[in-house]
Amino acid sequence: MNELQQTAKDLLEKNAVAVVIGYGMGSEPSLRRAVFVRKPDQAPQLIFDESCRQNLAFYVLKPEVKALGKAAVVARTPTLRTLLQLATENQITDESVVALPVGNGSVQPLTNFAAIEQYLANVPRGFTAQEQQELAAIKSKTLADRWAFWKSELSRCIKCYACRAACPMCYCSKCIVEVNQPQWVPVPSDMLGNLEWNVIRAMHLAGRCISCGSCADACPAHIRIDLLNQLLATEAMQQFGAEPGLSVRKDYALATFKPTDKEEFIR
Amino acid sequence: MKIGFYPGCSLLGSSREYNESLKAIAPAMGLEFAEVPDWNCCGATAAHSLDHQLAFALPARILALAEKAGMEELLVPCSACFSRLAATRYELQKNADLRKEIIDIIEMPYQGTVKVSNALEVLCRAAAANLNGKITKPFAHKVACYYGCYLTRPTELATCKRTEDPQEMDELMKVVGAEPIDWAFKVECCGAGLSVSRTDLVAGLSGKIIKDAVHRGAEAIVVACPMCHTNLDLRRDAIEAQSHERYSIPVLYLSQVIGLALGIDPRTLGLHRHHVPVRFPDAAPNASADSKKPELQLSGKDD
Amino acid sequence: MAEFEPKVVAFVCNWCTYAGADLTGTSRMKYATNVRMIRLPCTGRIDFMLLLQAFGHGADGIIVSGCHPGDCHYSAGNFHARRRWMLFRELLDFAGIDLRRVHFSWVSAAEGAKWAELVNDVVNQVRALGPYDEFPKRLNRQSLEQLCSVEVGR
Amino acid sequence: MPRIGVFICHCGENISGTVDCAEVAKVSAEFPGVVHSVDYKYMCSDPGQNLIKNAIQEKKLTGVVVAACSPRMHEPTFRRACAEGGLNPFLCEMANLREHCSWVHEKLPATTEKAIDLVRIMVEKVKRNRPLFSINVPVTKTALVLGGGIAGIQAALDIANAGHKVIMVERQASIGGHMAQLSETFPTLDCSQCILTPRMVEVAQHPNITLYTYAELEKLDGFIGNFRAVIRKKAKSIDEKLCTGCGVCFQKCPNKKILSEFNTHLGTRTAIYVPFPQAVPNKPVIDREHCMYFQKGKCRICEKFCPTKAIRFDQQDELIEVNVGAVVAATGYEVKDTDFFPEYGYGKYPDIITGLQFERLASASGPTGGVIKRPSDGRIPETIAFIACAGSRDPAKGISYCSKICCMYTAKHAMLYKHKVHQGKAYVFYMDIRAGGKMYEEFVRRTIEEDEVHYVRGRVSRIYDRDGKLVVRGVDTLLNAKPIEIEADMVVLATAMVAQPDAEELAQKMKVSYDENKFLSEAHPKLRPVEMNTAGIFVAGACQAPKDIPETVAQASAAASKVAGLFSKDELSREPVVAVVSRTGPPEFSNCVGCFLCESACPYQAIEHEEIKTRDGKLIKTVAKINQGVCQGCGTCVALCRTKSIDLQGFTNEQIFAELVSL
Repeated sequence: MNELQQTAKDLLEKNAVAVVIGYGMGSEPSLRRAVFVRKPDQAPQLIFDESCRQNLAFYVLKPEVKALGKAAVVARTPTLRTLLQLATENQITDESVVALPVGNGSVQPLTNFAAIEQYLANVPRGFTAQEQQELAAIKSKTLADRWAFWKSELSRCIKCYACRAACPMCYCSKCIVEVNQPQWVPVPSDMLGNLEWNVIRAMHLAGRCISCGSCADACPAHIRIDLLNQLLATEAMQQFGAEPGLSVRKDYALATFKPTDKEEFIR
Repeated sequence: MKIGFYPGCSLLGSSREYNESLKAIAPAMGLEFAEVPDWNCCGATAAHSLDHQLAFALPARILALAEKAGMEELLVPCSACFSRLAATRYELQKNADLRKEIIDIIEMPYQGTVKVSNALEVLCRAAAANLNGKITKPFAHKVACYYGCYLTRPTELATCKRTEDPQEMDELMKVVGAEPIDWAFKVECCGAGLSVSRTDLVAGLSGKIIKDAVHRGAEAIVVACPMCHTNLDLRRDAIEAQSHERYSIPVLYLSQVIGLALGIDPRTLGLHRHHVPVRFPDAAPNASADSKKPELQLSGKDD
Repeated sequence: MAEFEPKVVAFVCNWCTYAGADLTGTSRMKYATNVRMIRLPCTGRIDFMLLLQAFGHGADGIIVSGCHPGDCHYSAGNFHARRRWMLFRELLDFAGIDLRRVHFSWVSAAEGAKWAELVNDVVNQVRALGPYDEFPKRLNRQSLEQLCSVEVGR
Repeated sequence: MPRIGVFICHCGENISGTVDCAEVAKVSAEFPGVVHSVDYKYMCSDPGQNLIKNAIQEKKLTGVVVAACSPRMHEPTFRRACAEGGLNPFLCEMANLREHCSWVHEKLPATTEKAIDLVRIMVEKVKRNRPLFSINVPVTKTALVLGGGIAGIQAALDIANAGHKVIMVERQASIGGHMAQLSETFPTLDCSQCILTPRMVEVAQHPNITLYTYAELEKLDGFIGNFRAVIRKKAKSIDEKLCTGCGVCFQKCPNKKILSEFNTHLGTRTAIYVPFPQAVPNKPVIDREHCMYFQKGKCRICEKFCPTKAIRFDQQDELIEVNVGAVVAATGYEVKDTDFFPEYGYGKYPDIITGLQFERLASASGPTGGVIKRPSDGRIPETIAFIACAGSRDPAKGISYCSKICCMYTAKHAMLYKHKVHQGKAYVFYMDIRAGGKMYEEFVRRTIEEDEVHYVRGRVSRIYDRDGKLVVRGVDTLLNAKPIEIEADMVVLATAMVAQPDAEELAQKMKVSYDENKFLSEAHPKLRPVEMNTAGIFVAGACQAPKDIPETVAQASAAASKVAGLFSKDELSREPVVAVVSRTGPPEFSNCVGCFLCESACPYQAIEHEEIKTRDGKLIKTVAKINQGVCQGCGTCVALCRTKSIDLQGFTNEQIFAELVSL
């Protein structure tokens, strides 16, 4: 048994948690899926490798999972940040979730927010060179090319809302797409509706998105919608210093302001 | 620690002893200097009052050369040079348009990655790390630490914390056994670049500084700037003529004081080059006969 | 064919820009007729989605205007709005939406002349850009009327 | 089905001059839902308004659009007409055909087209209007006055004299504030205490005023008319009812060397003390930090000698909860200490003092009995230098504003010094002399001309000691910018007036805004100078910005009259243009997910937490709730809310969508 499995087993044996949410083998060797380990002897189901990309944090909010009791969640860095961001948004309370950090050496359970904050303080952050390049590549296109690019991308959107379902920050019980008085986003999947949906999604996540990439991973049409989030995350960081999910401090960039915010675009 | 080194003109000329003493104490302080290759004039003190672009381009070229040589930090002992280099780095960091303009002029890549440090901060840091137990001859004298202008102004570039009453040099002097006095002229103007053109003004300004130090019982004035040294040391005759008083107080570079405390030979520290004779170390038992000679020499630039 | 006349929608706050536009009127300054104003209490009230809705309903250009920083009737609504606009503009630009069709401005209750200038300038710019056909449209009143007339014609 | 009436106004020829009003009325009649459409010469006239009233009744209108002038002009008129006609006034909207159409366009078909569009937009909006009702909130007719300086005293007395209850909270052991410390006041030189102390006594004796000294505001909740304040009464360690103020205790107290705050550390006091002889209330408190009994466990001398046995060593802080309808913040200011000035020795020279310290030296009741003496050796200074703008107007020191009172009090100080030390020399270094005020300029001229004070226009760069003198080095910019040096025996710095050190904390407690200098911000710099952006909270005196006594008193009276105005009605009525959080049926009960990101965006802190519970009290969820008494209706939260759970009455998302669809 590896350290992760052992830690999970210990937690379950000690009744410190009722369920460990982690990654297990999927239906094909290359696939991974979420597993919910509730008995110590099931701990060997837990695996962690490069293919385990899903952000498991959003299971923590599900009523079905909550009903099981206190949960431990196998957490990559984005998942840890998600937990803190959820905390700032009053969605989870301190010491209600145990995080099992993976991918950076030892799996030492983080039982409260302070521990997660401390852990994250030592983890490198920011976008990788490849991510920055992808963003720059689109930015360097002409206006018409950008429009054409997104038009062709978004025309493939079938409005399945898998992106929403995969996103741990999309926890609203009634999403804006379901608000019909007035109808904010048209129901059918047409270009305007697809554009509006993706603009709304990006704007609603601006300053909150911790860039885990789960939305793009979930998209069956393989649309790079994560780039929209990444753009706004970069802008929010550069313009407002927003780095969501690093502490439980309430500092949502769009609910505050500086009188000196830049405004050269306003005349 | 290996650190970039920009001597500038004065450390090769009028204040050779600053250069010599820094190099002399470097091994004990755990410092190793690498001179910026192909360096040029920093532009002080004329460029920034005459030509805005030139004033930034000259230091920018030095910084670009240091960058190219892979340096992370650059020690600039002369305060005037320090001010020009630090100011350039600051302005180019702040102003992207200016940076572009200057890069076009110097035709070299410039990132602004090299930290510009003055001797006081580097020596303070090195002393804290390396001087422990090495002081063999504590410099047990009352000293007036004279910071001058460039180490404390402008506030954006100041490396000293209490800019009107800095303490860093005082603390360093305590480390080498000296007793810094509390006095009023730590950061007053010495007359600086007017040394040649208006010696009369310099005599007045520097005279006040010396007078206050002497009146409060200082036995030596400690400086970190060639310009200050020139005005307080070399212009002593003019000062005395104007104030109708005679002052025998010597003016030492802080590196020289550290050197003496480390037991380094005064000649190696360039003490014989001063205009005002330096009577340190005073008849200490193991002082060499040699070290007494220099005080008889006047600005001996004979080697 | 007559010259293209753009449709410009202006989202304005009640206390500064709406009042500023009132002053344009009382001063009898003239400007282009192409603008239709949506009056809101504060720029802070302006949901970014309303801008896309305007494009979707046939606007060729948009003006968003409120109180100068520090003048907000609600002390800080415009500061909050400004932050949202900053990100929203970046997103629109990234998505390839022409920012020359979306104009942000501060027009105070005393700036009647500025309002007239702003409207004229935006209308001229948008007129030069031509109709925003690129942007997909909803079925709206006009398209419905067209559809109806076609059916009647049949 | 909606039944909308449209009324097109000609406004004489103001509208009909360029807009074809009849055509607008004709086209409007065809809009879906419009059952009545007419045009008329003057809609705002009585016959015009009657057209509306009659149509409401005859055509059973469910909404009205008046297409006339700006709603900023006549919306109240037409809404009132609708109400008189039996229609909820908020079912009336105006299309602005005059300021936004006829006056700004030429007589062209496009102008009439625009007018038709403007009407259509409003028809679509008004169809989605809901009847709204003014929000009425009861008013608790008690005012809370924070601070017992001249600002608080004036405000409290004015409110109390208008017949309303006042609760005054002062953190020191006595009211009086800084004004009680002053010697004489400019420009009349009347004794500060002589004019102030009668007012202090009046406060203490006023039947409508409850005074809590040695007390601070702990917490403030609620909204205009309905605040709930918690006041912390710090333990005075005496029973105020028993204490007669005889003073035996502080005569006997053995710890006599404590620096007196009232005397700006130039005199001493005992551990059990009254701050000054004329204190109100004139009853001592024990300063526990310096009391030997509290520090070392032994002494109790005051207890032994107290004739009425009023000493209570075991007294605890007491929290009092009060309901008030309005709050007046009059918490005053502080002055920068001399150690703020590195160039003047970081406070190391005892003979460099602040203006406030000079006041104590000059005061007949001060530590020197009104004789100007050097704190260091008690010598009378032969040369004295005053430095105006010490810190003020100096962005490098972080204080870019003018402290406003220094020019005048520096002139007064120099004059007082010359009156007391005739042969002495006084210098005043200044940047500009700002003597705007009744008899102010004349006062300064008198100082310069009759009392021969040397005014030097220039800054002082450094002060240092030389042979027992303070060398003041500066520049005289009027003498060809020559550097000058003065050997002074004493230097008085007119140090900057700054906000109280805990001003920020207080502002946050009251949820009001403050500026970069931590001064409380008024709601509008010109038109609402005594109100704060949180309704029901008013401001008076130097906690808002530096000001002198006359201005402070004027502002305090203004704040008091605002409070009296507020208290003149039993209920407050306000426009129902406020945000609301929607509620839905089970199981969600509300679309709000309780992220509370809107909370910090609200400029008024109107967003509260509401717990939705089952019948047996189990918490289902916590959602946002808008306090309608506090909300001003800006709608910032509405735009921010991701689930659109918040909407703004009068400007709902549905209404605005309808406006856009009708474009």
